[in-house]
Amino acid sequence: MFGLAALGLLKPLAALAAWNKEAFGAKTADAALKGIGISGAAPTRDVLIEAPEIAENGAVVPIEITSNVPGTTSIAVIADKNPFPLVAQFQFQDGAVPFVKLNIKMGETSEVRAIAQAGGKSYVATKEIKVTIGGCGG
Amino acid sequence: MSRMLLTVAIFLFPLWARAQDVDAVLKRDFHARGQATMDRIVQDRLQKVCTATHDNPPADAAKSIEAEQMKTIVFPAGSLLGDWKRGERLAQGGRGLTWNDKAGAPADGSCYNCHRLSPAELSYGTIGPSLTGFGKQRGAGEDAQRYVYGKIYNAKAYNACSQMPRLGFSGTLTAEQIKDLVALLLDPASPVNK
Amino acid sequence: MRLVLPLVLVLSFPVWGQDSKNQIQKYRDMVAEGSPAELFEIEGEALWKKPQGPNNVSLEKCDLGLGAGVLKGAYAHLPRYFADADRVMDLETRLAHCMVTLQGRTFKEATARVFGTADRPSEMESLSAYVASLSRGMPMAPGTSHPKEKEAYELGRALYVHRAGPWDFACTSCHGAEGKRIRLQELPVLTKVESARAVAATWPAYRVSTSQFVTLQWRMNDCYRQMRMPEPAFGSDATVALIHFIVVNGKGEPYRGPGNKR
Amino acid sequence: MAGPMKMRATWANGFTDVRVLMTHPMETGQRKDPDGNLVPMHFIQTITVQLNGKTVVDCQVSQGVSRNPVFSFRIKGGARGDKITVAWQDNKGDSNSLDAAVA
Repeated sequence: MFGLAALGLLKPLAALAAWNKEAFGAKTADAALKGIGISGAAPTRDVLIEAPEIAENGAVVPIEITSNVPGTTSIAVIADKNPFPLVAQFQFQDGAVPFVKLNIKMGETSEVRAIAQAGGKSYVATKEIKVTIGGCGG
Repeated sequence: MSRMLLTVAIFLFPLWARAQDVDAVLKRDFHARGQATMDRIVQDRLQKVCTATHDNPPADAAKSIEAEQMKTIVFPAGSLLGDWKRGERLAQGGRGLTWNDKAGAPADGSCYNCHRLSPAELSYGTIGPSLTGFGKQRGAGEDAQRYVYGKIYNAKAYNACSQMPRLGFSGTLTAEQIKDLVALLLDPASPVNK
Repeated sequence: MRLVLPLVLVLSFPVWGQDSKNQIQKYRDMVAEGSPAELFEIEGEALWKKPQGPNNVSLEKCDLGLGAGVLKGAYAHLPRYFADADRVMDLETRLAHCMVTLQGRTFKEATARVFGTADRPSEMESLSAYVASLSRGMPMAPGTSHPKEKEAYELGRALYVHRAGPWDFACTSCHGAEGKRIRLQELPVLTKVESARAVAATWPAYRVSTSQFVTLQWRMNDCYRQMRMPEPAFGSDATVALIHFIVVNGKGEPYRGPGNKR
Repeated sequence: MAGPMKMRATWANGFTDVRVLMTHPMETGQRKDPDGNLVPMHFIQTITVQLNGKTVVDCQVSQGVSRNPVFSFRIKGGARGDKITVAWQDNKGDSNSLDAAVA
């Protein structure tokens, strides 16, 4: 038992940094960006957001983000009109490609931003996703 | 009248046995839940004829049903134009009459489920025709008001086997609510007519 | 600039129609790639092997039509006639039958909670996910030769057009004409082979709007709710007949579920 | 008790693709249960992805991620048989992790 604990098998892998309470608790996109230390991200075509323009349901909105900015170390995802706009931030290292695919929630039609950080600078791509009201379903 | 009934009877005879089977199955396999009580499985004449003819009733049967249904429509006195803003909310909502809706609670019109209305709403159904610009074409005069009110109250008065529910006749919507929907369709200020 | 502006306007103006249809299809494709349906298959496998009921046995000896305990391809052959019960059964009805006959549970207890919630999926839903997943790639081949299978199909056909209730609805009210939708959801005409095939091959499914795993018994139940009708009993002849009718109309399509629904 | 996870890790043309599913309610704290009570916030906050014990992606997420999260990641390199580990931790201190061999 003691041995297992010492080997780290009983404890989950520790995250590199504590969860960013301030940024994830921010109620506006700007405050969220400030919380992760980003201001004045430059619009770019090198960050790609692959997502449908119309989501049949806001509970699940699939989004795929790729950064072609050389030296990208992180990607943040922000849904501007969500009650808490910052959805996720991913740090890439040791061979991880700055690419991620995930499903996010959206309360209403909104801009979605992907912000990549590379070499101390930040770059942003934006896409509007329309969230629609559904019928019976399935 | 009797000739009409004979036509319908001959037409329906081969289907009569099957209809009896279905009634017996529904009685055995369904149960009341909440406000959805078992009296709802009993078909009225219209439902019987539309089922038996796959919604293509002989012309004289259709005519007689439509006349019968027309008599059920109660038109309130005065203007039939309510408030289009309330109408838009009713058109968006879909509550009412299901076994998990509270009995007697206000219901909605479920309009966008089947119709396009305000062009701003992207999520609209196509079971019924698009009604965008309806008031622009028909005007908002007394005849148009009566037609729209009557159609919402009892669509079967205009088309015997229409797929549109009889929203007034079934007790789904009140006279005030139907007037709000008439305004949504006809009021020049309504987004439907912008 | 003067030349460019009108072009930009044309390109960026949202064209509702073909384009939005493509966008909805893109949404569905992307959702399907990331379907959590597999999580329910894992739960279902554990439930299949878990001893339960007064007899404290698992469902591993349950005969889904291809012999006791045979799971591979079993779902693709349902609904079908079962001589031991002398009736046509769909997957869920048969699972309930095994819970009663093998595990010694009462039908009432075994089916008390067949439609779960996002927080707590039902036993039946997880089991359905697991069993159906083991027919992937196999053509749907429900029973069609036994007289009771023919009878069930005919009953399904009659129910499909039967108009009743305060809103005068039949299945055909929504699923009767091609190219129709409720809101943005396209409505398959289940008497049409291609539409029925797509349905037969993808149910049961994960439903993204409610984060629930849903089954065909649930689909029948919730359609009747929205038809403003009384509630059909779980596993009743009426529900099995409709499911049989749909799957027979779509037979031959290789199973590719559990799928994804809005 | 955390619900199941599922992972698929495949190698092709010099890249390892990882797709991982997690069972989690991802409650926002704003949803009401059928009795009308607010369901408390309950969501995954951190996720780590490791290749042979070395962290390659470190994620922080919010309640804005959909219920039963699904993520795809890509790693340059890796080889068939390498070990991928994905672990998560939520705001209540629950956690789960799963290993998979790259196929």
